[in-house]
Amino acid sequence: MLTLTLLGLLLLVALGLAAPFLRPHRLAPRLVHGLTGAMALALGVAAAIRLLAGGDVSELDLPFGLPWTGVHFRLDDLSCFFMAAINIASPMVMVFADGYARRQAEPARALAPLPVFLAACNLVLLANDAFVFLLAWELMSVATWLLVLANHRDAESRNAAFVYLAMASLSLLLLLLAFGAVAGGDGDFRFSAMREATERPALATVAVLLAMLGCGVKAGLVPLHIWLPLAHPAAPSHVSALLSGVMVKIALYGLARILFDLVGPPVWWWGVTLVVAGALSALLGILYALMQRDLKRLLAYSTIENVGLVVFALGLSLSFRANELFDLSALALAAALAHVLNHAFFKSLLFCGAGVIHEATHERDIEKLGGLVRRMPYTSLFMLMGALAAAGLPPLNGFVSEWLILQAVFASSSLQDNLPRLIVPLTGAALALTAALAAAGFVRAFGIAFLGRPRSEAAAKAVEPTGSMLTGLALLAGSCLVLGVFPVIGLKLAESAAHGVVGVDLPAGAIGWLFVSPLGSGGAAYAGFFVFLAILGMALGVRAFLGRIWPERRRRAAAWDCGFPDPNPATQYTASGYSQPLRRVFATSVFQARETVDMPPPGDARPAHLEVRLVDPAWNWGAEPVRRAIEAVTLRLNALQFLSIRRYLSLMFAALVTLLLIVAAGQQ
Amino acid sequence: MIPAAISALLLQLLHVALALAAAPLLVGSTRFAKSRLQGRRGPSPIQPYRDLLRLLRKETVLAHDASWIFRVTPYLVFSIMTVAAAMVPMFVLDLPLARAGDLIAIVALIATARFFQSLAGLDIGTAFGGIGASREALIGSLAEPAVLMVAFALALVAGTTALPAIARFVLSGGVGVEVSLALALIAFLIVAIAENGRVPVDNPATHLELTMVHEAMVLEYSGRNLALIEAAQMLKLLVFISLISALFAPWGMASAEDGLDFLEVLAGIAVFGLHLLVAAILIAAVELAIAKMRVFRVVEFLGGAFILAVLAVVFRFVTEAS
Amino acid sequence: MNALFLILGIPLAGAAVLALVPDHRLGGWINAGVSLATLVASLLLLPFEAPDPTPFALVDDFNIYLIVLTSFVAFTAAWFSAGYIAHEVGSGRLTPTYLRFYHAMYQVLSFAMLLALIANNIGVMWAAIELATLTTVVMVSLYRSRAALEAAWKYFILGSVGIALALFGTILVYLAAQKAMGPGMDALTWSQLYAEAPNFEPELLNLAFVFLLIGYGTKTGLVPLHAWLPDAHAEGPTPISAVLSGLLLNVALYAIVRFKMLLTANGDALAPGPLLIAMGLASLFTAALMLYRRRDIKRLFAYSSIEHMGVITFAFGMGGPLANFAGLLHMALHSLTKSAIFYAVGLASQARGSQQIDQIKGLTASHPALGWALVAGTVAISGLPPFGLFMSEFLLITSTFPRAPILGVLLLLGLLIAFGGLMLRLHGIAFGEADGDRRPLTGSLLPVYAHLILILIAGIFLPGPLVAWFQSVAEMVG
Amino acid sequence: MFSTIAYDLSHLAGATVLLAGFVVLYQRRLLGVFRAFALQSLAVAAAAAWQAYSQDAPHLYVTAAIAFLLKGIAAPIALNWIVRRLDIHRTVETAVGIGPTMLAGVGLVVLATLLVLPVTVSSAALTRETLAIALSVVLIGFLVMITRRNAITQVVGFMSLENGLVLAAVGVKGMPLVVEMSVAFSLLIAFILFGIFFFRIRERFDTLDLQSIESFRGERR
Repeated sequence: MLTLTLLGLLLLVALGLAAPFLRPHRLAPRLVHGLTGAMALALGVAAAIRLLAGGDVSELDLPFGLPWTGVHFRLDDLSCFFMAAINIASPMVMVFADGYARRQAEPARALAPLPVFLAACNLVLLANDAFVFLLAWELMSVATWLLVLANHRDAESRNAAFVYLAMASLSLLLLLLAFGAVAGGDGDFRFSAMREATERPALATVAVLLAMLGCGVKAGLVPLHIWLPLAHPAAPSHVSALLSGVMVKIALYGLARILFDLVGPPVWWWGVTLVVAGALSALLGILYALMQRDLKRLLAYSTIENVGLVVFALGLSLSFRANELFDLSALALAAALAHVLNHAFFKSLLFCGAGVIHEATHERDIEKLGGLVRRMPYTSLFMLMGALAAAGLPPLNGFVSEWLILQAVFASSSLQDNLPRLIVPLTGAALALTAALAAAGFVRAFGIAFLGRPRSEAAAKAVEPTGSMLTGLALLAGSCLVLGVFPVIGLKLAESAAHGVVGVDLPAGAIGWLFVSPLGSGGAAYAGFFVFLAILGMALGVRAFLGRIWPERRRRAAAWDCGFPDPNPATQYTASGYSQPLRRVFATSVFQARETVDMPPPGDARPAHLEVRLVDPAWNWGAEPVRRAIEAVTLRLNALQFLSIRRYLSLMFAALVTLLLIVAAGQQ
Repeated sequence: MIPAAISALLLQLLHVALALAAAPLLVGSTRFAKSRLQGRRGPSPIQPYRDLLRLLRKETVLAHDASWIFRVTPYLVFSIMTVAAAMVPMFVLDLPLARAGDLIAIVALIATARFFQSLAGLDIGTAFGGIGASREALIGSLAEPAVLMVAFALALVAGTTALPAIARFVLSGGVGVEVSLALALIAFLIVAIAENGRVPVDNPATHLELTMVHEAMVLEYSGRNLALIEAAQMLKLLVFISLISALFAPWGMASAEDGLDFLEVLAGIAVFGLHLLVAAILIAAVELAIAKMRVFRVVEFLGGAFILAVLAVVFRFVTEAS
Repeated sequence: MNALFLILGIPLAGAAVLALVPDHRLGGWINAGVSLATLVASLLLLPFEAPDPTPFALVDDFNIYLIVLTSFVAFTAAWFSAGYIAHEVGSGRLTPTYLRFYHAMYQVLSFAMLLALIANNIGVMWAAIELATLTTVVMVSLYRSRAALEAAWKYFILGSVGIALALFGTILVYLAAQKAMGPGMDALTWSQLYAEAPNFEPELLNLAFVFLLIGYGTKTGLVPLHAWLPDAHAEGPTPISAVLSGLLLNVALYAIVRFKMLLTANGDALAPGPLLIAMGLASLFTAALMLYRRRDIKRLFAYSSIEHMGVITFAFGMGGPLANFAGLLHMALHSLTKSAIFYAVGLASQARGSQQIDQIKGLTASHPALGWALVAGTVAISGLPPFGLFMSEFLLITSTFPRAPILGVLLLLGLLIAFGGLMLRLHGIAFGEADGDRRPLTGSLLPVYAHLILILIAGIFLPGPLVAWFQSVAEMVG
Repeated sequence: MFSTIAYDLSHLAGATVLLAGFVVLYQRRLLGVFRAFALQSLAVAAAAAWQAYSQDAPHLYVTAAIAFLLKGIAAPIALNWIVRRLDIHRTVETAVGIGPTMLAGVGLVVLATLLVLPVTVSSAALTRETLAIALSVVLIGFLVMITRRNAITQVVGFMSLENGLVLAAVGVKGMPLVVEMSVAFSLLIAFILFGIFFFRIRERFDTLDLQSIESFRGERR
């Protein structure tokens, strides 16, 4: 299995290398996307089967890489789960890409890095020593960088790519330090050695912190997320889908791998840190998403939110583990993993949908959309499902995992340490707020973009896509529904992965085909299938019943609108208008949201003007100062380029004398 | 004797039927009580049935821009509310659907209903729909955390969020008088008021569009669609009241575990009816006592609820720690 | 041993021949041929059982791979230059006479470098390095433009002072050794020196090391002795820039490391590590920050060379098996990568008719093959996988941090800054709308690709003997 | 047997070299600088000759000869000639005042002695003092290079630095390759003088640097 997987990855890389030479051919995109999708599907299904069948850990060492250690691969339940999670959604994205990519300006640029990217992501999952892990990790970043650069001609995406790459290498270097600290001075980089290490090096604590930072950067945890809302919109939509659905997940895998597996038994503060960071990311992410006008940027921020949820659950699981509440730890972990899986599906769906809209209207600003539901009914149906899932509402899949996470929160009262016991419920409340805001946010996104009347020419002329794009959306939406109605499918995977990590099962019958009762029967339960069936049946039944007794008489007329209907679409409620109350309540302090209203005096013809300004604190207080500092320093230092020879000689002389003085001092 | 499964099914059906039947009556009696307290005669408690019937018979007028979402929403909202009602124990503890979802699931279902209603509000592309949707979003996003904290407090007390289990626990008198439960109750009441768009958060009887929240969203509806929406709204009120009664005063509920005792069921229904009556009068009294507040005051109102719920949780921890 | 004579003889003979060949195209190819012959000769060393050192020549694990590397890069550079230089004549920047001179000098240069590597005598090594410096000075001034002359002059003056100081250091080493070994040639002979090192006079050794560090450090381009380097790279012919960055810096560094070995062998001497670490970090940070405001593409990569020399010096300063291994690996891979980059840069500046970055903008759009090669090279040089420098930086950082956390963090910071600067400029060079003129590609891309493939392989798999050499040298350097 | 005399003589020569170095540092007029340099070179030549005699190492005579002919005589003449040809005006432009420079020079001498002090005497007769002197001469030469603006003076500084090297080289017993080194250096110096003349560097290296060149760099911000 492992060998086959590696061969598969090799194939993908080869495909990527071959792509530039296929490029002239018309069918090249179809070929590349098709093969990549097929390979991914194979990998994902195989991993899922192996996970459910409970195959045992398989390892493989090859004499490459670091001369004296070689490279090590390992396939265990955790990696299997993530392999399934990232690889099952991506073929559907590939189907979408087949139709979508060819309409891009330079499809070829995204073609070659794509398979390599997927291969690298899978390689991270297989790594069993620090070298392979980081090599794959950074290979992934490089591929992503090229993908984001796909439309390199506009400065915005160049900038995004640069910020991304810079942050990515920051994460790499942090992880290098982390692994260096774990491996210790003699430098045994094998994961197996780290696992078996009985006494931890002095720096192990630092290593944990560094690992959290390193993976946090890649996963887009607040406040390390600055690259994410830049990179996602800049990339072509199928790439954005992969970024959210695959790459970010890999970062989470790294976090889980290091914290649960490599650095030994957890200490209480690990979990708490993650819990707080996760809740913070979730809340800020969704708040910011609520303020966005750019659809893809909005989705990107919602990704930050979901990452926050997962990290929160991971932290919870760690805290339980630190208290040796293994079954609860397993529950929280399973919840986190389940959310990873679900998010991969619905976020890919949403990004692909955003791509469809952009193709149809060349607009990403939802204020300029509207009325699409009539122009593109199927797309809007799928996007509605995606929105429901992302808002964490039943009966779609987003709800199940968020529900599980909350169940884990409710169980937190059995923690012993007092700090987590008080922090977890409060952060849980933050989570609840997040869920509510998510619902509001996606009402806004979907409602403004798809409903109402078209706000621009482009929106009015939009046409439904055909063929593979729509198929891709349909597949993704379908799987979101299935995973929501029969959560067991995803949860079984998550459960067995959690079992592989924590070593405990969820209580018997916790996850059945009909009922999900994580704390055992009698405890809280959820039956997605029943709920779905009941709602659907009820709705249809009522409709039929009413139709039977009083056959419906329907008439189209102008909107009532309290007697003053205004045909001008500009009178509709806008996205910023929709989020204004929430902005006033939440965003004024966090993002220094400032509204400047320019109301012309009576008789003045010019239109009134409302402008809303937001800042992302992470950007303002994190990245911006760094940029300024570098600018200033380089400006000063650049003078070195223009000195006179005499000055350069003086530098030499100074160096010489200093060294001599040092030596003299050393000799006294 | 009837086999358990069949009986359970029958019971569930009875439960749903009762809920559907009781919801308009609840609203009607609230209005009746209100007008009586105001000293008017007021419409009879069964007036809502008449309204609904009339609306159902009327022809439906759709705006030109109304999309399929606009048309689907009433059915969805109505059925979602019915399902939610079906999941809340009213007079019998264990129902088949009561296991289909816990408190959180019910809250989420209600949120789904809100989701669709807001969409419908935005669908026609009128200003008022937008106002309604956005305010609803504000209220909802403030109410939900409060509910969750309440749920948390209950979970801490009863060790679960499954409604029947909580009810059992409260029945078993395992709690006694709990500070946290009291706080939670108050918080939940506030949320209930907000969620159902009652005074002081929203005025169901207002005709001034600018102050509307819920009414503004459904402004464009007519005919049977409106009827369904109204019915859903009434059901929602019922759901919340029955939630309160199930969580904080589940007395007299029949338990289906040991077979079905017909008398018990009857008793349960009677007690539940009593609860509803009390609730109706209380709501009327409250709405008379307080005036509607500005939208941004609502924030503080609901924030208060949230704080209370948090306090409930913290107190619970304190009592446990001692 | 005769292999060694070949290695040194062929370039000299080649120089003599080339001085006589009038036609510059022919000269270019002869030049490449001669270098190829040298390469083959050096490959004869490879089935390698250490020959016992003669007073004249020393071949051990340390310099053997440098010899092979040098002759290899010298060959590819000559190969590249054959196409490149011809075009320079075509565009009228150079005249055939100059070219004859250039080719002869090229061989002299490679002779000098190989001699410096092979010599078993610190005096001879010093002389060889001086010779190399003088030749490169002449090469840098080849274009006779004022900028070129000025660069050459700066290089010349700083270089001469460096040479003088290095010589003083050499004398001091002799003085230090003399106590133990008495007068005579032995006290200048590496192989003897190592044997006797423990009995040297530590104070003199320290003093010597300071002068040697400053002297050869000037050649290595360590900050603050680096001033000549960027201009020399930018104004000279590109093949020479490649040789400078790829080889000459290495040779100078090689000298420094050799002397460091003496100090480590002698117990009582001051630990040279801190000095090296300090200069390494200084170079790293300064060069990294200088990257941000470069407008001239060759100067950009020249600064990146300084940065990498800093990293390598840092590695040797840290010492220990892992760090030294990383340093040696980094030396080899950096010279391969950087020379490849300079080939690509040369082609780019010919294809776009300027060395200014904003003229070259959008290279991947205008010349995909070249552009992507340059991107790959830059990705490699900034230590990203799958290329080899990732491995060396991985080893360096992971081994540094546990031993000296502060230094580890500093190193990381410097690398990050450098990375940012290089990538920022790369975006300007390779991507975006390709306006400005685009001419057909002049030279062959094969040398570039050859180097890239080599470093790619190195990133995944290192051949056993190489590893063995590195490890034993890592032992020696201590 | 006459080790003391040997000691004194070589010491005397060394002292002269150092003194001449200071004079170079002190002189305000170019011709004076040249003379001082010539004196220094002659002293070096004398030292070399004496070492050749006392160590009976005949090849050192060559070094002495080179020092005498090239640096004692040829170089100053060449310098004069260049100064006349390029009519460089005759006063030394100092970047740092004479006084501070002198102080710095003294400081350097102190540093040099400080460095050489711990060296054990036993190593080889008379090396320690020679070494100290040579070191100071080197440092002072360097100091001249960086405190004078004239290209010419800088060259002189470089040459006196190199005098220090020779002094050290000949001072060490049995140092091989001394001749070769001095030859190589004369080559270097020839190059420099040639370059100065070729590039017509009238006043200072600086002119070749910023002011006229920056336009070529494309690096100016």
